[in-house]
Amino acid sequence: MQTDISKKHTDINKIHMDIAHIKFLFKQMLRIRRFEEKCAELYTQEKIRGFLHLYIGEEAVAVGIMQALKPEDAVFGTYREHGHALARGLSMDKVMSEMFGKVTGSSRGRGGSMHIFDVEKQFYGGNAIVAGALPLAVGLALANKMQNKKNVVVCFFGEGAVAEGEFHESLNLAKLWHLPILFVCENNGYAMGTALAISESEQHIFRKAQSYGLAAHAVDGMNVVEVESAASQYCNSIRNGDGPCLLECKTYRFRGHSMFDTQLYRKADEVDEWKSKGPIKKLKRWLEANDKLSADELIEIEDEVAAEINQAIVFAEGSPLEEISDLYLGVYAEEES
Amino acid sequence: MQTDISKKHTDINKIHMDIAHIKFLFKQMLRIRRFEEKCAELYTQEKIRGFLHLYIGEEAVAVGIMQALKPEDAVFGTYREHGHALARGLSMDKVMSEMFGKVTGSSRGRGGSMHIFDVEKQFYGGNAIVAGALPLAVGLALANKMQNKKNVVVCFFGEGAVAEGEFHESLNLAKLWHLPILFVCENNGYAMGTALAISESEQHIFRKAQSYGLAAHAVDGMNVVEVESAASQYCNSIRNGDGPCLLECKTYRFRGHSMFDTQLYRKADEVDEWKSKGPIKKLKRWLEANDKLSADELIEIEDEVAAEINQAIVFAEGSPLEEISDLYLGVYAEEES
Amino acid sequence: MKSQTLTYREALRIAIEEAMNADERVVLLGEDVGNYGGCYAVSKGLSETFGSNRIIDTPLSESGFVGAGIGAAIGGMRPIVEIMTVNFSLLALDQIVNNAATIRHMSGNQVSIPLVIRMATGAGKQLAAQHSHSFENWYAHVPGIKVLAPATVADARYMLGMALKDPNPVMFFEHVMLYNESAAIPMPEDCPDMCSALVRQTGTDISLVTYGGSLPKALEAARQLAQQNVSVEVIDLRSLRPLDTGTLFRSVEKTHRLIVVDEGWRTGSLAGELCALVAENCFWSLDAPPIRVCSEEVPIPYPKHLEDAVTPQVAKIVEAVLGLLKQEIVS
Amino acid sequence: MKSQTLTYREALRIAIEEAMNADERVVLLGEDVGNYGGCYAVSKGLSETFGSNRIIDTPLSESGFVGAGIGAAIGGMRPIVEIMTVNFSLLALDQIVNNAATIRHMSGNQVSIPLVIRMATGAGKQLAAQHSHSFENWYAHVPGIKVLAPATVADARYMLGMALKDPNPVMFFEHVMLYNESAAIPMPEDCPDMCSALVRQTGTDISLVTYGGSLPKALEAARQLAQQNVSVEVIDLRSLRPLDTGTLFRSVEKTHRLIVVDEGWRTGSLAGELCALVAENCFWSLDAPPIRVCSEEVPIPYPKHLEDAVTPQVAKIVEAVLGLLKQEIVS
Ligand SMILES: Cc1ncc(C[n+]2csc(CCOP(=O)(O)OP(=O)(O)O)c2C)c(N)n1
Ligand SMILES: Cc1ncc(C[n+]2csc(CCOP(=O)(O)OP(=O)(O)O)c2C)c(N)n1
Ligand SMILES: [Mg+2]
Ligand SMILES: [Mg+2]
Repeated sequence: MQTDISKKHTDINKIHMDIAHIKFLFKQMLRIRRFEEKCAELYTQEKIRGFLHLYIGEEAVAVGIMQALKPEDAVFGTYREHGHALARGLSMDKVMSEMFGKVTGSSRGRGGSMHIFDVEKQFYGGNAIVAGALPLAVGLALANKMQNKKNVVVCFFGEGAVAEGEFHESLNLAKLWHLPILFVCENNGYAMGTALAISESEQHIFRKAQSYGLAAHAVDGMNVVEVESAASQYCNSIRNGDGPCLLECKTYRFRGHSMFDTQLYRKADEVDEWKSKGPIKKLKRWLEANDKLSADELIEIEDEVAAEINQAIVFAEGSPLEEISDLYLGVYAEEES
Repeated sequence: MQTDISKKHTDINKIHMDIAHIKFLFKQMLRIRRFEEKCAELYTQEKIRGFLHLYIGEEAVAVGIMQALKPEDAVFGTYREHGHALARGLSMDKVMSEMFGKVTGSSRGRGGSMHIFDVEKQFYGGNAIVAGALPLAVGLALANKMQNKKNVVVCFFGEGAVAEGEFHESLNLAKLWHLPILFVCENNGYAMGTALAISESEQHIFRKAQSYGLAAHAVDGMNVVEVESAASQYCNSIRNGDGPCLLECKTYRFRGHSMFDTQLYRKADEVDEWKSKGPIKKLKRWLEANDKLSADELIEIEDEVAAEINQAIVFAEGSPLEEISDLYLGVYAEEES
Repeated sequence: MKSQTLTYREALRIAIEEAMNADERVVLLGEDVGNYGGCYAVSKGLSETFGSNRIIDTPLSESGFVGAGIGAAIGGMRPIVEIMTVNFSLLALDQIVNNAATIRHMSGNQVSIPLVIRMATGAGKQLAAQHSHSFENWYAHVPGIKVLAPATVADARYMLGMALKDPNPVMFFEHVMLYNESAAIPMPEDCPDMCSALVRQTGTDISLVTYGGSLPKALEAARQLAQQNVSVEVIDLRSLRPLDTGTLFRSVEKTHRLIVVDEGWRTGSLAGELCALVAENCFWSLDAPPIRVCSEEVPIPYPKHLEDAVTPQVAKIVEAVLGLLKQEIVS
Repeated sequence: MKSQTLTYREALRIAIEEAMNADERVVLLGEDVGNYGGCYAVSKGLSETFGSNRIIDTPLSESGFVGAGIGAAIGGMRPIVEIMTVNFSLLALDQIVNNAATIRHMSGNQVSIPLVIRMATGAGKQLAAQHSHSFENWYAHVPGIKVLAPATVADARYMLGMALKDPNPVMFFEHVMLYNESAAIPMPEDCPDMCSALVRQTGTDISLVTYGGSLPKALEAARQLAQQNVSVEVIDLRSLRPLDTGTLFRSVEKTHRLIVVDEGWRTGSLAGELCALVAENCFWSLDAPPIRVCSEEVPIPYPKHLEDAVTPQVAKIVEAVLGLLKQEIVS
């Protein structure tokens, strides 16, 4: 039997959670936020190049989901995956260095912003083909099942990815094969400039998932506690052998799709409205209102985050580029497996 | 508003239909049946080569659907499309000649059994990539809509095709763009040797279609009257501008997938059970029970059908092969459009 | 009418605009061509002019909307389908190969598919291994489609219109490094037929053949070599299918030497095809082996120094030319 | 152990069986590999032996299940993925190119993808334009994967096992006209490494290079030519990526002439690549232009006489060889 958690509303004001944990969540989201604000700056300085997709506004999703995972669980991110990577516990040094294209980066600098990998952390990218990681995640879940591993695979993707055939094929396979996988749809309302109403005839993504027989529902993706709670319940259900689930997280990106976006497709009002519901702002307000976060503490957290970011920049700046003579390293494996 | 016809059961005993029309339906199904029985023979004689997918058992679907169409409506078939082609009104001579690979065939003999085309009849193949025709049909419906043509596009496909990404992408586009298209799923329970339970987590295909917002329901695909009735209502609704629909026709193929199939994946009992529900047998029984078909009449119909088939074979046998010097004809169009 | 200076991007936009004004059957469809203005901003502003019925934003479903474009062409429209980049076109390749390229012939010449599929291609913007490749050679392999690679602003301005008038499916490749190039536009009558190669610079010592994003590099290499008294003939293929072998062979028969520059991976590259064609047809005219400057055979990496190391560069082309001239003297 | 006579099909089945017995991580997945027994009956009976957990019938979803195979390889399995034919592999090409071939390098050499993707290829069974093509050349273009084309029963028997031991993604092409071929099987130690080309017949007048389904035709042509006192060296590439250029070049340096037989369409064929490689590297050894016998550039038609007219045939090969020898004399 699949656990139906769609009815249990997890209100930030009602949930009983350890305050230390909530502060931890707050700090994780802040790390991502400040890191990316800095990335935007570094992009204009041309330290970071290529495509840079910021996660700003969506931090509650990655941070909430990752709380439900164990180290041996696997994660597949999108090209908007700095948040996934940092929340998953990749070192900020390596992530920053990757964006600088340095050999100390998580993918030797070869992948850049869109292809952050860290197999030690079971973090499988960073995939820049929209919906391209879904079949991979299904396959990894299949391997886990075949090897009787109790691990969960989590696969992130945007609501835009839902229109791709790979979404359809992957959900069907996952359900047919009863796989231990959690699909996480980051529904931020737009695929580049394409609003959900233009990309999906059924705009409730969780309903689409239900049509494959998956347990699925939608949560407020701006509420980190709600995301964590839903993800935990789904992960438990998956570990119990109840098969695949999909969690739709309703969220919003505050910045453009990438650094090139002029955002003609949406109104400033709409952006402002969502900003007022920002996941960090919201949690901060709640902590403050409940006297759980003093001004000093906030400064301390901000300082710690700033220090970590500065350190990451120093690390990245100081790191060497990959030698051109190593260009062919890893096109093929060197020995037999 | 979409017409909901899913509730109206069309019982062969209750429907008021012109007896002449019902006999016409009977004869159409018989033409397909006898034609294909002969094809099987011709295949063992090596007059017909390549893949030959017989429609035997499924005749009610093609015949029922085609009744709802006007000459200007368009049809996309599968690689199991002899039935679609004949029911659509292609000349049997041309179809047979195509299977013989002769230049008088509907596709100059180049396509064979899987690629019967006749643009005059608005018959667009014969597509041997499973689900490959769905996007084409959507595009043709888009063209019709853009040109304010009131025509319907019908696209046939098997239940196996539903698992392909193209099904998903096509249904979504059709609904988003509110296109005048009827999707017809010929659910014969198997995709080659793969039973529906192995290929779809949601085994009601019409429910899958509903999850895109299409009007959809299932009918007994062994009952030609029920198929015709459902198709007519959907086509009316489509012509009224009510958008795309899907009709799931539950049917069965009495023969193997192709001539190579050893059918290890299903029991003889199951085949026999379905045969007892055969669309031709059923209609014949009804006609006889109601004294609408005399023994003489039946002989006459059989004779007419046999004569048509013999004539088609004579035509095909007597036709020349395409000249090798014409091999390059039609790789490209010759002039500007 | 005075000659205008345009960017490659603007030239494409004007060409689309012109075609849409001239023919109601022309529509543009693809991801983000409307509200967003096109991922490389080619169609910016067009949805205001033509409305969302003719500038159609599609969901992310490459196979679906490319197939729909093919179907719309069958139904009498003249669609321009934009795929954001050639990398994503792999998702639509079945529709292009098995339907667009095939149906006319397979149906016995009954079905017409007048369609243009445009897409960006190539490296240079540090977009890494899933966004930087060149698969023009794959399309050039397929009978039933035509394949164009406009390398100049003038060709961007006029070849799209020609492609739209062609009754066949035409693949149209726009190299990402060209969009910001600008140049004065000639009169339409000065733009030759879309399927002819053009000698962009005449020379006598060697034929340097290329297309698309590598043309500026080839021309720069030729300029540098001229300073060393090497006279390079630069040929821009423009059409990758059909190939204008006449122009190619005439040049090689004059210069007796061939180097092909091609951003695709070397093995199985279009450059290989050209070398093979020349070896097959101009063998007795050649004074040296036909060679090629291609991309290194690795997934294209993100950092600038590695991306540059992978793709053909002016210095590599110059070196290859000088090496080839030397090799001949040695032998 | 006595040497066994097997069909190509049986050889593949035994190879799969052997691998599955030896290594629990090996599974077979694809459309109709289980209950149906495989569309070309290669896996017939295996689901009885190994059960549906290891012989996995997938729904029709090439991109999905090929991607799942890649993911399973990442997760520690050793999957064999069967795609019914290369024609349908286009639907999975994005997964193969952008994931299987790319992720190891792009991730900085962290991720291993030990995977074999098998599929049927080629014409000869009158299956018409959507079921008869050869796209091996496309796969041979892509760094990060290996590409094999076993042309003999012995290679079918042993190369699959080698492919499974390789830590890289390996594409494995089985020509449809080979499945019923039968031959005695040598000892495993007599089957050379999967990436070496083999001289199937030595000769001195000309190198005839081919692979897969065209090998029997090349050997037959060589036999007929021997009767006319033409000594043909026949090389079977076996591996299309990497290419064993050493064997190729040595042969051409001996015979001074090259003809490549390849069932792909001529323009952009693998044959073109081989001619280009030889022209580039053995130019001074060649006594005649390197030429190719390929398929006509049309979607492959259904009728036998046209299918035969399109694809390489023994007579065409013989004619090409004689023509080339004559051309040299004339010049
Ligand atoms: C197959 C494919 N098509 C198109 C693109 C270009 N592209 C990159 S991101 C994107 C929008 C994706 O939207 P969504 O899935 O909602 O994710 P979001 O960016 O909103 O996080 C598009 C169209 C791509 N990378 N891959
Ligand atoms: C993309 C693709 N994959 C696989 C095949 C091989 N194939 C041909 S028909 C078929 C089964 C299709 O089943 P279904 O859609 O139910 O139609 P049916 O044959 O039952 O009428 C398969 C797997 C194909 N032609 N195209
Ligand atoms: Mg989105
Ligand atoms: Mg079926």
